[in-house]
Amino acid sequence: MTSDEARALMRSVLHSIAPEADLDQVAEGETLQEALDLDSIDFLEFVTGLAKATGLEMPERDYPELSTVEGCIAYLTSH
Amino acid sequence: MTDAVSSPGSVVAATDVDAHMIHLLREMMRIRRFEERCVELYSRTAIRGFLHLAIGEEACAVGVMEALTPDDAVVATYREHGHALARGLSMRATMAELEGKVEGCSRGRGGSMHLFDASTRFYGGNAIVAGGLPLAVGLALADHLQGRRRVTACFFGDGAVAEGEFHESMNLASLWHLPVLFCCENNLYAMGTALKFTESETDLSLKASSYRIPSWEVDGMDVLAVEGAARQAAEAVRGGGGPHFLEMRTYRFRAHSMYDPDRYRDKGEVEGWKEHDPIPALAAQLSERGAIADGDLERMESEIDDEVQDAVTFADAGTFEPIEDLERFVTSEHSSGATP
Amino acid sequence: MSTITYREAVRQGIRDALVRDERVFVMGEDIGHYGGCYAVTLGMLEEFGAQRIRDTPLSESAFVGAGIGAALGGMRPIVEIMTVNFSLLALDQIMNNAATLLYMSGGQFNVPLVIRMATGAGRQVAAQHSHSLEGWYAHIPGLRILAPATVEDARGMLWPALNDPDPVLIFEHAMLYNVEGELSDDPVPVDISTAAIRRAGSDVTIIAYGGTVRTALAAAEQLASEGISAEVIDLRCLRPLDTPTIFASVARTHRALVVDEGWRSGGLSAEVSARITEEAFYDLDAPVARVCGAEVPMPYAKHLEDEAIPQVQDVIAAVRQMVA
Amino acid sequence: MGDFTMPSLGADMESGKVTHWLVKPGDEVKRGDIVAVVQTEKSEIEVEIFEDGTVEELVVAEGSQVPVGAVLAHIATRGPAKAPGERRSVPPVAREPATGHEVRAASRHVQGATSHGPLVESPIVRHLAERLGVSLESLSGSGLGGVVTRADVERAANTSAARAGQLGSRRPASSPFARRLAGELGVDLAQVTGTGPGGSVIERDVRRAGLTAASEVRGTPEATSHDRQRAMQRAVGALMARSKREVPHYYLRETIDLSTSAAWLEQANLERPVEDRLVMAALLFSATARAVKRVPEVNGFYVDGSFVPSASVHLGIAISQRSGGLIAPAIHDADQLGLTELMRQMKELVIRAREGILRSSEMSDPTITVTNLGDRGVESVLGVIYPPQVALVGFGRESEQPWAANGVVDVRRCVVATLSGDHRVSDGIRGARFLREIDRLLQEPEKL
Repeated sequence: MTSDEARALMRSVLHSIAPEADLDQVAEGETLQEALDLDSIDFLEFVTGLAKATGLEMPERDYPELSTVEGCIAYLTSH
Repeated sequence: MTDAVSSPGSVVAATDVDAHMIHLLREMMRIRRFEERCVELYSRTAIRGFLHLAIGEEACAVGVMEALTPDDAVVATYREHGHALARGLSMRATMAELEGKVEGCSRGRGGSMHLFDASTRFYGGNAIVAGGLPLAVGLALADHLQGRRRVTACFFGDGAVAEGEFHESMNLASLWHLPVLFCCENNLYAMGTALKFTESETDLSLKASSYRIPSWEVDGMDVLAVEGAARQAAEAVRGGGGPHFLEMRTYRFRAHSMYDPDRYRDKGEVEGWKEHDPIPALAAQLSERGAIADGDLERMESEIDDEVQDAVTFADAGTFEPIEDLERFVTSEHSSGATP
Repeated sequence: MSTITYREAVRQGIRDALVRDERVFVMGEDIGHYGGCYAVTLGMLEEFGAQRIRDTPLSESAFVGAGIGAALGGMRPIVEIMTVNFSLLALDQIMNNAATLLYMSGGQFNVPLVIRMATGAGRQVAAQHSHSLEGWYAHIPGLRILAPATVEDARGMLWPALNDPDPVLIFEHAMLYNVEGELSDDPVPVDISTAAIRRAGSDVTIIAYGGTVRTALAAAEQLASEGISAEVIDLRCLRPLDTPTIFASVARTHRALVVDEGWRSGGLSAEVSARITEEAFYDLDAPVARVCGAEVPMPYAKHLEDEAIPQVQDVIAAVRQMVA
Repeated sequence: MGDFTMPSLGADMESGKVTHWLVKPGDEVKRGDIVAVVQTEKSEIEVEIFEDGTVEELVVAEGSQVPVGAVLAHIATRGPAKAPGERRSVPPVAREPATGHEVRAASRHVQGATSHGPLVESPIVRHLAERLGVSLESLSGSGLGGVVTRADVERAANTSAARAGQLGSRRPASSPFARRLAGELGVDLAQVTGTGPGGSVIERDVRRAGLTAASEVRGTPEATSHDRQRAMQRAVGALMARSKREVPHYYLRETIDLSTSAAWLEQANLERPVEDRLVMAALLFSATARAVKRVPEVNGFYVDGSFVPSASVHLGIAISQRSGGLIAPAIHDADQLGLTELMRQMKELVIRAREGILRSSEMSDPTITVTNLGDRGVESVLGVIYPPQVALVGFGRESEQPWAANGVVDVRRCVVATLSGDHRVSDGIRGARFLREIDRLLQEPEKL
């Protein structure tokens, strides 16, 4: 997966959870939850969406890596 | 253009007296032509509402105004086109007012019956018979209290004499010795009812006399006579002589208003009065004096026609006040300047 | 602070204006040598002279009209009409001239005139001296209509009224002249545009003005002992009406009662009620109610006169019914 | 060449009749000459001409009624042409304007044709018919042109009333404010008993109904989701205000050690597929629902001055909406659900709440509410009870705290739990018992 594909996937998953959330609004280093006003269930849905789309297991211990846009892209491109 | 027209220089004057008489003639003719044009505009629906014409009565307005200075005040009635023009309101603003345009002297708020102009101290345009008299008394009271030697000329018709406000105002003006020049234009009819059917005493100057107000009767069809009387009265008022009263015997050649079938007057009576038309009378006098030559009158007519046409063109090209301004001037927009 | 009568407060207001501005003068019937029908102008002739304290003939139309003319001529007249019924003799001047000149002249001639007059019943002077016609005047665009109910307003409303560039009519309820109130020794400026909440409450808004403010306050006091909390609004300015104050109160209490000594039909109470219905309808938890003067020419006999004007018990009964 | 037209002799003049011509073709006329006599509604008036010339043709015969502006005669004019723009041409007025009566009848006809109903003159009649339960379709009108009149409706109503022995049922009177409030609180006015004058429904009736209906807040089916969301938000606002005015709140707080739960959760999630994973909130909610069984005073409604405990635990969970505002739909019988099912229902509820498409059953009947600030919240929350409920449980943000136990200080994962209780129903002792019970349950997550 390229980083563009990763970003597109994130955008698509996010849209189904929080239609008004805009990935481009998230500053570097800012957590998705903070920037996009996601609660723990939203975040879980987000991870679930990514997991389903990629077939990755995404265990809970990896959540911190998924908490930022950059982290997410790195995670998706490297796995 | 207006200036050129109103300048008497276009007619050669032999003497100052001649020049003055020509000026009076011109002023009366301006009013006559203006009002004749009004009839046409009314018939064409450019003017609406009530339209009261003073055709035949021009000598009263023109004669009295000659006696006033710019500082004096004028309170008139609803038949006041002549008073407005003779007082110096622009014909353009007056015609625009009749057409209901915002360029009119009352922004189209008043129409024919309510011409106002602060710059010439012209306080309307009062369409309640005798309603202007208390106002004039008050204007004079203000002058009296402030020690100003000014005259307030108040016009009203013979119909006003029957109103309580007439008597209250006569009494108050006399009692307080106020500088009011009461100018009664007696055209013999209160709208459509002859004086003899409404007044127990038809000699109106007697009524003023009963309030100890010096009063004159004058031929209202003779502008020179009106002017003479008015000058004498105005000087007396200005000199601290208290209110004075002029009864001008006059006649309107046309009906009370546009919608008046004029059933109450004998045609013969109207025709009889037309023989005293102040305009041909003065023109004849001037001709006799050799003050005007052949063609002068026509030239004056043509200049006046141009002025009237200019006023109509101006009024036609005028604009209607925006609807959003409907509620403007119900109350003042600025409270400044009114601080006691 | 000192305790003074309403009459004395009005007198102070007039004196103050005469001293402050030489353009101010007073005219009316019996205001000079007699000292004023209600003794408001007593002593002023001696103090200010006959030019500024002008006795007039019994010519309401002429002297009100003269007031208009004098205002146009640069003066600041205070015209006193003895009682509201007499003002009808000057109605032509008030309505056709004072209220319309500015508009008719396209904004050229404003009329800075103040007309004061006594209004209202309670003195057994029957059907030609007792009516409350201020609602009629409040009908007329171009006028400002004031109804001072307190000594503070009695003294303080005149000066801003004289400062108003347009005609102002001040209605003084005849039963208030002898009423005493507390007044600061230094005049506090009052406004002439807003209503005042004279007592705060939460269950019902009682809207009154002039002579009925006292009635409403007395009723509110008694209602409080029954556990009913009534808010009392003193309209103060009957035209233009300060509707925001009324609506805000009704939004809190959800009930409105209008108390007006004037007649019910087509009266000021009808106007206030209609405004509430038009603009605060969804705040209402009960129909707007009114306690008004009986629809009769004012009778002479005391018991009949009492019956004809709003009494404290009438207000209480109306409120009880509304909050039942 | 000019036209002599019917003059307007007054603002109210629309037409005039030429009764006499005073000129004939070929006559010379001068400006100001009287050329005809015109009869108006008021009188006969001599009319003048405004130009000089020769009468060419009389267009209108004596006795003709013509509108203002219509050409009466053609005049051949002399002299210079008038300035352009001076003459205002008057468009001819339609000879036969429809009369007011015809116009009205025509529009009635159209109305009748489109509605397929009877001809009805006024909204008043319609309203009356509605009020009296009279079907307009069944009436034949006695008014002009078959229009149904007030009298027709009243007659029909009397007849049917006589038949039925009574008038049709009327909607109870309600005050405008009561109606507005009912809308805000989602109360159905038809179900409210009025205690105002004449049995009218007034504010207090709606408030009472709002409480007994257990804050039954629903959007109308036809409202947009946005409208419903706003309506819900307003309703909650009104309830909160009511609560703060009427409910004597007491507050308790307790810091709970979540280390055990957190460890259990981590382990549990390792074994679960991503879509079945749990969040800590599920444990908190489950513990709360189960703790209620031990302290029933916090679960139920305070209605009409007394507490009605609830046998079931319908756990309201406060959900913030993205558009702003907070709602608290219920998870029914939350104490009976396993964590997986609880989690599933939570997720679903959150999604639907966010989209504003909650079903009314989800909005009704919470017996106790819990609000969880989550990991983006603050330390603790002291909430406002949702009337007529009597308790609200709040959880702050999970965080690591120094924890002293058995003479040793170490770091634990903690959460601050709070209780807002209704003092009319429970007290600090019972409330404390409730919080301690939650704590206890969270130390045994495997049993949740």
